[in-house]
Amino acid sequence: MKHASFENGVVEMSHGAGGRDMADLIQRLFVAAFGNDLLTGEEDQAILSFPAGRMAVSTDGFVVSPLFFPGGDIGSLAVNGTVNDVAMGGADPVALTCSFIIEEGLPLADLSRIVASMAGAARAAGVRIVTGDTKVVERGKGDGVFITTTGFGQVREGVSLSARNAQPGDKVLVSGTLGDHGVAVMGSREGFDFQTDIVSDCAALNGLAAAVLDAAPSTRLMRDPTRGGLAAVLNEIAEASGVGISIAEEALPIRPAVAGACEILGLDPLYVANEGKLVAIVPAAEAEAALSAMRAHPLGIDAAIVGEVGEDPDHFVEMETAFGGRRMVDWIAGEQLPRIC
Amino acid sequence: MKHASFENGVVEMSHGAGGRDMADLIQRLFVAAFGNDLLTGEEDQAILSFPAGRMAVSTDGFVVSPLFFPGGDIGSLAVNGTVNDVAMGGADPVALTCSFIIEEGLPLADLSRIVASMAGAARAAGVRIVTGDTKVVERGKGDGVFITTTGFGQVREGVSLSARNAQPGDKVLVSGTLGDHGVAVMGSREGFDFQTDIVSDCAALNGLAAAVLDAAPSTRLMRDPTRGGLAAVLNEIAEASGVGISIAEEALPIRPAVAGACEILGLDPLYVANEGKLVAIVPAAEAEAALSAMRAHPLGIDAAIVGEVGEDPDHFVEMETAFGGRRMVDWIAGEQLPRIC
Amino acid sequence: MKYVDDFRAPRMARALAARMRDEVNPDRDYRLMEFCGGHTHAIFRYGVKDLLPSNVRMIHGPGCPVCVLPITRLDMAIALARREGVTLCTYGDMLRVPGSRKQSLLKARAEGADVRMVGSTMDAIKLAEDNPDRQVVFFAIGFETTTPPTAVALKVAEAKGLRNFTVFCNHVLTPAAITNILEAPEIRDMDAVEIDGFLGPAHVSVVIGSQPYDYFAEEFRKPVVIAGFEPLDVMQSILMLIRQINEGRAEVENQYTRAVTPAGNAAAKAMVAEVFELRRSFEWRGLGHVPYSAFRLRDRFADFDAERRFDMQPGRAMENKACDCPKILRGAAIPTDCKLFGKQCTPQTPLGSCMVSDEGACAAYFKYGRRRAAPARMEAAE
Amino acid sequence: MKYVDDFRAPRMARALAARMRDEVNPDRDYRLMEFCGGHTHAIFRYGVKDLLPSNVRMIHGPGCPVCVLPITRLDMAIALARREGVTLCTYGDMLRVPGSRKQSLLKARAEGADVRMVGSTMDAIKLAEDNPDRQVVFFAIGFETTTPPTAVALKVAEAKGLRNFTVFCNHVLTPAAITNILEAPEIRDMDAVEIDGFLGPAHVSVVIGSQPYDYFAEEFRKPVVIAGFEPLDVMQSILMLIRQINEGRAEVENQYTRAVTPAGNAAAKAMVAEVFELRRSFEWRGLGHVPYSAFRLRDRFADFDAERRFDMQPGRAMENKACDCPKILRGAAIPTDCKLFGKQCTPQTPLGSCMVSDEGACAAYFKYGRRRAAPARMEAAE
Amino acid sequence: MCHAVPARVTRVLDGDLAEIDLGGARKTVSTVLVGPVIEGEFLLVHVGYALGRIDPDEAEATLAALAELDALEEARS
Amino acid sequence: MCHAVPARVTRVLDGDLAEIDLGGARKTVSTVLVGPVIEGEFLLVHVGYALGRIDPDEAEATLAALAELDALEEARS
Ligand code: SF4
Ligand code: SF4
Ligand SMILES: [Mg+2]
Ligand SMILES: [Mg+2]
Ligand SMILES: [Mg+2]
Ligand SMILES: [Mg+2]
Ligand SMILES: [Mg+2]
Ligand SMILES: [Mg+2]
Ligand SMILES: [Mg+2]
Ligand SMILES: [Mg+2]
Ligand SMILES: [Mg+2]
Ligand SMILES: [Mg+2]
Repeated sequence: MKHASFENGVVEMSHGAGGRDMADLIQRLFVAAFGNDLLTGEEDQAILSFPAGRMAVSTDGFVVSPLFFPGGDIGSLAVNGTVNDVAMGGADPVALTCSFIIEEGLPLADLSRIVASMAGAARAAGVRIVTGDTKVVERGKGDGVFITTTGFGQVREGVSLSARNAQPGDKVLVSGTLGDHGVAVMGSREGFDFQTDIVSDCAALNGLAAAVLDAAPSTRLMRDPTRGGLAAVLNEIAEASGVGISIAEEALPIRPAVAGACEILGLDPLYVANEGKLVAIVPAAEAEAALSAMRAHPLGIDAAIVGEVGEDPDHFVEMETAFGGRRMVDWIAGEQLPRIC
Repeated sequence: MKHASFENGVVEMSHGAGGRDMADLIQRLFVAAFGNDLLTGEEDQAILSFPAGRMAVSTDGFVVSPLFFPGGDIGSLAVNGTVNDVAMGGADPVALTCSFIIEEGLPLADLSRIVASMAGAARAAGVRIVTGDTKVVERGKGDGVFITTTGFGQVREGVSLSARNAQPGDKVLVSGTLGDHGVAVMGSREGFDFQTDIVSDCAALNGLAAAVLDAAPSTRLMRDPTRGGLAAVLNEIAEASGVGISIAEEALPIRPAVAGACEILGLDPLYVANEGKLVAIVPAAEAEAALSAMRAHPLGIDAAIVGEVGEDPDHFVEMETAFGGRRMVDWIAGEQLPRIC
Repeated sequence: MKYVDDFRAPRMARALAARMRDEVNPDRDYRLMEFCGGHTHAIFRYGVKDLLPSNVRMIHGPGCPVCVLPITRLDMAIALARREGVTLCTYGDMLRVPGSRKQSLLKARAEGADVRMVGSTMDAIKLAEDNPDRQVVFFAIGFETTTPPTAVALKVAEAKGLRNFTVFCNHVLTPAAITNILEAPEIRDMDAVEIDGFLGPAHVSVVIGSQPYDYFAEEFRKPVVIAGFEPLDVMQSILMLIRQINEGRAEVENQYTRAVTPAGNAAAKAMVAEVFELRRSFEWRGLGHVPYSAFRLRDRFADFDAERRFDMQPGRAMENKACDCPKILRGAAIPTDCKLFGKQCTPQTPLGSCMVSDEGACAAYFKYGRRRAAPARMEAAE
Repeated sequence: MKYVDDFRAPRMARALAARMRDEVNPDRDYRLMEFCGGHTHAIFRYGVKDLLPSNVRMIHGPGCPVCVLPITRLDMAIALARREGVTLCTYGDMLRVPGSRKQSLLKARAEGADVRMVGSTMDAIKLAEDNPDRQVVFFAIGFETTTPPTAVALKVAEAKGLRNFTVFCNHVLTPAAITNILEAPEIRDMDAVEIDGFLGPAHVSVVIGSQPYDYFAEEFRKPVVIAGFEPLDVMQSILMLIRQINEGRAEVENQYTRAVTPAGNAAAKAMVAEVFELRRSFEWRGLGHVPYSAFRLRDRFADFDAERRFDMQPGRAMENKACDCPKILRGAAIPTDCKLFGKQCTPQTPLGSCMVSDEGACAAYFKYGRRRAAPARMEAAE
Repeated sequence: MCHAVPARVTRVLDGDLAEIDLGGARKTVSTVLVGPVIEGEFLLVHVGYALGRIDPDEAEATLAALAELDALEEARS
Repeated sequence: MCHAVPARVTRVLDGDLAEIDLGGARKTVSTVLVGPVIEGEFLLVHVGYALGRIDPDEAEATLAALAELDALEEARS
């Protein structure tokens, strides 16, 4: 039996048609890369033992373009993004499922790279990919590949994090520089036409999150500021908790090249996506402990306390500008389009 | 605040951009339809309590075109398909996650119908949709909407089903007529150009599967013959179990209009997809009990014993033709294209 | 299904099988060529072989339209599909056929070419009307069955004045191919592939009638039975051939009388004659260049001829040297004689055209009869 | 970032604020119009308002290119984008602006129109070169800053002989708009909107120089300070205006000397003059028809003029009657005066153009200053 | 060669078209190659066109011949 | 109006182009509207074109005036 080459072939419709081509792809690519005793490629479901308790579950679809960008690719993103959403729930992520929707014509070499990157990211995060699915759609009905991952993990005893938990007086922490992922991706996207040395911050935050919870067990909630950036997360929290949030522009960790790129594009780094950062709302009494724990972790060395929660019937997020004034930090409206005027 | 109309609006990029449009869509559409105490739209993960034991997890991406077809739509398909994969693992499905990848321009009315259909299917199957995700891709980079669902459930005490379990002497059962889903979808697809009264068999099989396990506790394995049809499932089982399988054409339940449509298109119903049927491999001693249990269930009235497992070093699937000969039933090769010659 | 199930009744099959067992002369072989892939398909799909006496040997002929298309023509179609602005459409089976360098229309599509599957020439016309900015080329293949629908489409395109519709014509003629086989050196000179009788085409004969076969029966002294494609049709026709052979007759008989008349479909033949004219010679896969064996568009339809609109140069075809298709297509080998069969070459990874269509002999062997293939190979080696 | 961070230093801001507090006459108001949306944006984004003395009132002018484009012109662009075979491209901010019946280019795109965002006119040229089968229209908007890049693109298109590239020209002229405002009945007759001085354009002035403003200072006896767009530029310019007002001067001063010269950019001006000529009259949102206030393509570039290539009829614009944009754009109202502000009209659901761009007064109020908006409304009601 | 099916005319349509039925699956086909058709007759359908008609008497005759054969075998066994 | 940024020329390229840098973000822009440029100078960049130059002496003078103001305030407090 001859096989499509993973060096110079492309994905064809038959790779999703339920026949031997699909079985081959699953065995020789997915099972080979993710392989563990639960993922054999022979079953339509994985069976794993789970201790009694609370389980955190999260799912995300990943649709990034381009598929490969400085510091990562859609594969590492799909693993880390879901690991992070599980970890933000106060849980230790244990397993992932993945579903691939592949556009006919995707080079098999690209798919291999993506799958290898997922396997590496899963290993690094300490999670297993236990089951998956592959669909192929006609050329022009997809965009290379979309990956949906679903993750689950066991929630820590006694921990109960929620966007509704923020209380006046709490501190707002971010675990590092803002906007790196979004700028890295935009910089590698055709039409944006700028270059930086910025790489995506794409990383699994379960270790960092655990360190925060160890150091600050009363932590109210954690969030990864992905789409919509810090502004979106803070507005969601303010609304869910019925509070106001005030941040200080000067305290925000932002790399100069991110600031520069945003300046060129007329974008605001507060709205730019991150993939390896977390926002924590922590009672004032434990804020310093949480900060120290973050800074002691390799993914949190640039961590900072950037603001605090207050009372506000309007649930506004506001910012003390570095310039000395105050302004609102509203939800993003529509898409963030480069500003020319 | 004004909202996009669900009657005459379309999905725009901003519905996936992390801002208010997205928050609105999630609250007013998804949370409103799926709403339960776990799905508030405010968290990036759901937390549910899970008893100790074995958990079955399955994920599938759904990419059907057209989105609406006789007997179902992509929404009910996405719920039932994953419920079924969990149930085929011998588990009682309890919860689903869903991830939407929506093409810019999809009418919001269509999305509403799909979401309502998912909610109805989930209710019917007795599962909750506990968390989800929404992404919007540019026009021409998707196909209306893709939905990935992930499901989990608790595996029955003492039950351990696997594609590796089939043994010579076991009987092969199918729970009803073959090919209904595939013919219904093809018939509503542009370019196929035929009509039938066939509707998709799309249904949740957890009840039926439970009935089979109750009646035939030694059942070796169950599978839903979706992509690639009965032929694909039997070949997978033969290969995983290292056995041969022999079926009798005469015993296969196939509706006349399905046979007619396949005749016109030059397709073989053995390779056509089902979405509400299961194949069970059952020891001979319990086969009749399993059959009776199926026939007693509303989704199994056309159930039949269609063949048996044998020894075969080649792991072939063969068929006694109704005409009186024998032939192989091989894997599907590539896609099943209508045959003109 | 009336006229379908009736001709698949197992009881009749058993009766026919018993009759054949009774009537065959055990001291000789009956080497019968089924010209059509439709017969090949029926024989394997319904397990007809299991019901035949062991000394009746079926030899598969070249009657599979996708199998006999030479690689050069397919390469031209693939190159055309890859052109900017061109949408190439054709029937489903054609998409998977491998051309040179493992290319196929399906691969070209995966790599970005605009290739569409159509179920009817009317779909091709509609595609052209719906996409005025694109050059829509219908890649026309097939025998006398698919030729009239192409003729209809060309007349419609002419009537509508479509400026963006052309046909890449590869229609071929059955009688020419049969003559060629009967004149082939293997047939004439080598005992190994001597053919004792022919199952004549079913649906081709619906169009051209039974009369064109009279010539073969007379000229080559071979019995011909025009046979339907249902399994009972095939078995009854085999019995009719056995009887002719036993009786030393070489006549044209018509088993498929419910659809085939001596004269065929006059309207269809007239339409074809209006639109097409014979090529002096055309290459067939397996048969080489066969004189007056294919159609091209008449000058009146020059504007709709892809070969005239586009600069289409036949490249150097890269045939897979180890592929035995050419021999198989003229009945000089069976699939299991090929070293690649079932190993490098499978329906999933076809290396030759015979492994693609359900009517190709290799695909039929692989899909429906792999187990029996091994003994068959030994038989052949005997 | 050199020349960026330097002009955002909070320490200097405090010094400027203290200086203003010292120098303002507490017995009067200083009603200063910032002509440019760039100033509006800086004032809100950096919280400049918090640092100004309470009797310095900023009035937002019409200097936001997407805000002043009349709905008729936008409707024409949307209709053009919806045409088969047309690809319409423009700068990002334009995509969200609502035209008649809540349409926008973004909505048209979601519904299937081929609308692209470009970051430069060179991207538009490239789009045309890469898509020879499509008619690529660059929807050109903006003041004297965006006009020279459009001129460059037209010369490139001419040199390359592009047959599928056109420009839908909506470039407008700043001085004409300022004149119009100063001549407006509200300004002339009603005390409520009397303007005491102007912050003059920053980047427009880089191109046209400071000299064109001399006329206003003389003719209308209003002080003008050409001001950079960084927050310290704005504050320093406001201080300069306060001083002129206190001293009874009405001069053109240039705060933005690091980039603006009296004559401006001669090369850019020449290029614009070569490609464009004045329209007799052009409609501005909020200002109505303003004579000699916009450009159109010269006859030499007729082949690249979308208005000549396509049959573009201005439809009946359906302005939202309740939207106060027209008044806001000429300084006769502030966003919070509008009944729709923050209720039906938000940046997510803009009903008027002022709610779209970050430089639109309503968007700036909503995004950066909503809390302060309520008191501001009361102030206005006093 | 060439996949074709015998299908019953269920409706005669304008423009040389007819709706045909096979076991409950319906399709619209062109009848331009066979001339006028009537409801109830059987056509041989190939790539969307009727290529010919099924002659019911001949079909009957063929089946009768087969039945005769069967009866013969039956008698012999 | 119109978003523009002051950016340093890091490389002069053929065809009236230059690479500019702002805080580590680089971009290629057209210099056709400003004529020849040299490495190290600052351009005012708008929609992919340099619209003008930053005069370093004038910038210095403006900042010096601000500093003077600041010193004055400092002295007063
Ligand atoms: S098995 Fe494959 S390679 Fe061999 S003759 Fe058949 S088609 Fe050709
Ligand atoms: S708030 Fe909206 S409706 Fe009111 S003036 Fe501003 S843009 Fe127009
Ligand atoms: Mg998630
Ligand atoms: Mg996430
Ligand atoms: Mg699956
Ligand atoms: Mg998250
Ligand atoms: Mg699954
Ligand atoms: Mg499934
Ligand atoms: Mg999500
Ligand atoms: Mg399954
Ligand atoms: Mg092409
Ligand atoms: Mg268009």
